[in-house]
Amino acid sequence: MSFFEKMFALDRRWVYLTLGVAVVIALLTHFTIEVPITKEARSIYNFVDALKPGETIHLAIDYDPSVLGELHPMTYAVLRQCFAKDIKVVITALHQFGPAMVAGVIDSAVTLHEKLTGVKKKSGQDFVFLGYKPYPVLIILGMGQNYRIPFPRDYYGVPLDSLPMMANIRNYTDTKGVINISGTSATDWWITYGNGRYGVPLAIGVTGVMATDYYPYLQTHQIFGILGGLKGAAEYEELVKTPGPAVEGMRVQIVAHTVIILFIIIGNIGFFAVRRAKSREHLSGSG
Amino acid sequence: MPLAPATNVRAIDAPADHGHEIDVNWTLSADDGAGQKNVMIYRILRTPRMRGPVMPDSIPPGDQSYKLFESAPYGNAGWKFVEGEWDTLGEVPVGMSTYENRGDRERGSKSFIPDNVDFRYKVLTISSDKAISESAVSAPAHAVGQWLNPGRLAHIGIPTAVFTILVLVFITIAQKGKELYVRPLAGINAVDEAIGRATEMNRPILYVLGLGAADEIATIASLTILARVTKKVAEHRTELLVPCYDAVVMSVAQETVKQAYLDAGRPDEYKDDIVYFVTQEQFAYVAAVNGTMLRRKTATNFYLGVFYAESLILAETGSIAGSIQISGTDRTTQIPFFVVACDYTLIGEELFAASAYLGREPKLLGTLKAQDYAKAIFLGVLIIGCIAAAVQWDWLTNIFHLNFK
Amino acid sequence: MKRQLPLAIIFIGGVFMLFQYFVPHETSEFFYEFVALDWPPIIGVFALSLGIISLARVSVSRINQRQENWQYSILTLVGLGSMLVFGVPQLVLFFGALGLGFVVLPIVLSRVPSVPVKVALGLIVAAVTLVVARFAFSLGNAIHNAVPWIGGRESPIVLWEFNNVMVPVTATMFAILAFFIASAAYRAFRARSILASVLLIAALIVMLRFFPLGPFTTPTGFAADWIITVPNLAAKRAIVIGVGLGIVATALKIVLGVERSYLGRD
Amino acid sequence: MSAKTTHWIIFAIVAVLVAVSAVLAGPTVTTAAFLTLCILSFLYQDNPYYKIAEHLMVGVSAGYWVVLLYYSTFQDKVIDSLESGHWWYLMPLVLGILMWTRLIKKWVWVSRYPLALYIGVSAGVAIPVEMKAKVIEQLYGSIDLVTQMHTGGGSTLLTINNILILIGVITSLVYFFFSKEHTGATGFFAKIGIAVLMVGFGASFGFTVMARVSLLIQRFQFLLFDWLHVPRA
Repeated sequence: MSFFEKMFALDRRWVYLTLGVAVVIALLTHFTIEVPITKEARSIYNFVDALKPGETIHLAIDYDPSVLGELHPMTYAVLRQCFAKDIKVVITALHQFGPAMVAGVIDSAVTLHEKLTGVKKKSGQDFVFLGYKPYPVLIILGMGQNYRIPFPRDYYGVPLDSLPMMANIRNYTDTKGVINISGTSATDWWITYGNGRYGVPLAIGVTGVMATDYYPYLQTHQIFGILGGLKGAAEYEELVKTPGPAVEGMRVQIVAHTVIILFIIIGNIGFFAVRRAKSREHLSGSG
Repeated sequence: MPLAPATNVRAIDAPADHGHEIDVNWTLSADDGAGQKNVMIYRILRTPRMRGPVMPDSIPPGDQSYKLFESAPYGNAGWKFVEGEWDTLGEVPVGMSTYENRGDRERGSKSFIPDNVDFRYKVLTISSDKAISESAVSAPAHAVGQWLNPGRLAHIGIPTAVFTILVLVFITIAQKGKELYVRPLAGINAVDEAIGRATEMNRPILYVLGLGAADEIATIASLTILARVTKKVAEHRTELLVPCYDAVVMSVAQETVKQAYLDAGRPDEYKDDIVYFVTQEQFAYVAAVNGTMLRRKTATNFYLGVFYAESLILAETGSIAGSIQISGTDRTTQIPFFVVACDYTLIGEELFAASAYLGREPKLLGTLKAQDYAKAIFLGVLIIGCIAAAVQWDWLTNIFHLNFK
Repeated sequence: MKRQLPLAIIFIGGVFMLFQYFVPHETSEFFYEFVALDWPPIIGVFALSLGIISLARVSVSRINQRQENWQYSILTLVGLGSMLVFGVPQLVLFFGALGLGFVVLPIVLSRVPSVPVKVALGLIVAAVTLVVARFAFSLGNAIHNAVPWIGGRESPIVLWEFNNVMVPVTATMFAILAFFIASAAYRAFRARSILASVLLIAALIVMLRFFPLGPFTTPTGFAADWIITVPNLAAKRAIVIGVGLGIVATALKIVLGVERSYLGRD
Repeated sequence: MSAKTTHWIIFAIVAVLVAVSAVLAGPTVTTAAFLTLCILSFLYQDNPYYKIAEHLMVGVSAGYWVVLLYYSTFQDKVIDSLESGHWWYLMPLVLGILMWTRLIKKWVWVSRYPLALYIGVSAGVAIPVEMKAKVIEQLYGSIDLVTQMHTGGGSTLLTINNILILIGVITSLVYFFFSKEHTGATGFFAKIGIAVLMVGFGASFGFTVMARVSLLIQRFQFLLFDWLHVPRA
């Protein structure tokens, strides 16, 4: 059997072995990959980056634990950027299974930031977590009037008026924009009511399967940026220069995809070589 | 300046439903979107107030006592209606002028709304600074169930009727002996060849009915194909294996296979263990079928019916075992894997046509013609609809919307 | 009786449910919920018992006849048995008693000569069997209620087997798909013909969508999104329409009795 | 060395490894890891360890379904309904019991009644529902693509894409005609149609790779980190 014939008819166990070994190596080692940054992701980063220290954004974390694999990395990366730039964050969680999870995320983001910089971000000063209230549409509308209508107190039970950070924040006009990270139709409500009625600058982070549905809103400028799935999360991790679980996941994905594409190429090279050899045989036979 | 109230509050029985629902609509407050622009929400209230064995939110979790009322005699037993008091039903955001007061059917439910009891409604307009202004009370309305859903009849009933007539007409034409042409399908032509190959190699044929229950039409279509395939298999005296995932499907398949052996004139060769049950768990089933393919070295594998993620596992293992594979499913997400990994694939509709192709009975071929004409009508309506939409004939395009429940 | 009645049942059931769709009234809804939603699963439960009998019979006969790989069938029976005993002890005892009755009945009958005595004895044995089975069922329920680790979906043994046998095997079979998707791509994605090349190129572009390709990154991402949202959508929609007509046609054939090959008629 | 000896040597090694793992990692994780590896070994070839996992899994899962259906369907639907006085649930109960006639050769035909009812009702329910979801809604949705060109912001890209989707749908449908040979104009449309179908299949295939690899990653993470406690990178 010639080399090319071997490429044509490789035992599929070589495919399995290569893929398995590649995935294990990718899981165990630490190498860098370049994550191409799309302009939808960069526009979110630039937006936050252009804010001055002390300004406020609203981070709406509207997902539940079932999609945290794709969306947690986005939340961490955005929080990290805000903390590093001393931007204040108003956080809400409008999914009924979300608030406890979000409280945990905030705690670990604060701990992580303290570990890296030695500065402890404080609730009420650097961020406010408002928690969950039912009827998300009404909450989104209500916050457009005044955060105190739906949330007289924050998640920890402290009245909003006693929080120093909230002193000058009445409604969306006092925050620079909303970043909505969601695995449900909460994104639609933010687009229709938050952006549609109050004109808040809105960016979204959604799961991979949802992402394609929201690109049209980008064209019509109803949103100014999208993070889509694991890839969007990895892009943001790269942008804030702290590669984390999303970049790690992307690394394994890219390795696995590379292996598969390589085998497709090998198979095709073999296929064409064998076909050429066959047609030559055919020619010499008849000639 | 006082807040302008909502006006013109009307309550009407919800159309084309099972009862237990009253729809409320009103004219927006003058301050909603205009005027002072400070309306936040509308709150909807209803009288008489319903006091019952089950007060809203008064049931402790786990308490099943309200179940008693489910078996109460028909009527509104157990509930008191207090005139002059109001139930608060819910709120809708600014800009909306309708509220569907949809209740439960069960008398024991806390959101039960009885049929044939008059209710009146009013709407509170609430502003961002919590000012409230009250609308006038609506005229009474009561919920009642209807016996016909006209929307469903027009949009679904008429097309179904047209299709049924097409089917009946072509069956009649076919039975009169008119030759009906159908173009050959590669997957169908391969069936005979595949059975012949198994016979030559003296190896069994594997027929997988998929993961659907017997209520999936794709599974039933697969059973009808099984009937044709088994008949040929029985004529060739080849071994057949039909591992089953669903026990009801197994029961039907046993009937199918037994009958096919009878029709082939070999009832004595039928054994109960041709069609056997494996397990009703997706990947356990796949694991077992994989084992069967490799250990029994099946010459031909049929995968016809409903398939999920296991499609590729089956098809790749079959290819390792060196079997000829003929597949077909109605699941659009799985067709690509069958197309890539199997020798022949019946794509979508072809699965449902296969039985007619294999059986060659004129009646069944007639239904294929009916399907073709239905497709032609579909394309015609699609093109007319697209033209109407392009030139904005709204009276025509408005027909093409599902405006019913 | 054997042939015509089932076809009539299919026709009546089908036409009734077809018309039910257009009648929103509560009465019609009751029939939908009761007949279409509740009956099939109940029939399915009884059918499952037949399935379990089939599985057990195939396994036992493999062991008895010492067929190839018969040893593994013991594992099947052990797995099945442990789940049943610790999950549904009441059923095991009930069917155990019934089965015993079926074994005893012919033995008793073969010992007595006269027909009237046979009938009388047979009835007595059947009645006793039913009573004993009913008692065994209650006993099983009592055990289920008294012993916390026997009976129920929450029995720790049932849960342990679920978490440590079913979950890992299911997850691994699912994970094997990653290998198979690779080998299928290697084997089948070859530019044999124009159509095969179209398939191959579409798959490649979509797979390349998150690769760093320098200046080609954005166009590749755009092309991948376009393929997913335009031709992919068109293809899916056409298949769905065809499938819909196929399903309606097949269902009509079944209801009208035109297609009857799948149902026995002897 | 005969094949049999090799098998026993492999068996001994596996047994020792399982024992070591059971001591170090505990029997629960060991069982899960052992079964995981048994299934993965199938990738090399069919072997006794795969057969162990497969046969055990078939028995356990079949039993589990009995447990599940008994408590969720039989208890809830039949026993509870009858106990609360809903006598009409005797009907499906009787139909279910008729299924047992399949165990007696002479009476098998009786079981066709419940089966016929099951199939008849399913077919009747399917006709209008499938007509709506798979035919009418797709038709209206396709016409809506044209309406969107007026209302949807009027972007040229959207218009072009929607027209292409319509062409794709129409040509693919032409491919599915049974009574027309694929020649002439029909052939031309059908060829475009099959190409559209192939692009769709390729896209679906390529799109699914990511999800499948994610599942593989999870399984490897279990083996590497939960079972072997390899330090994370």
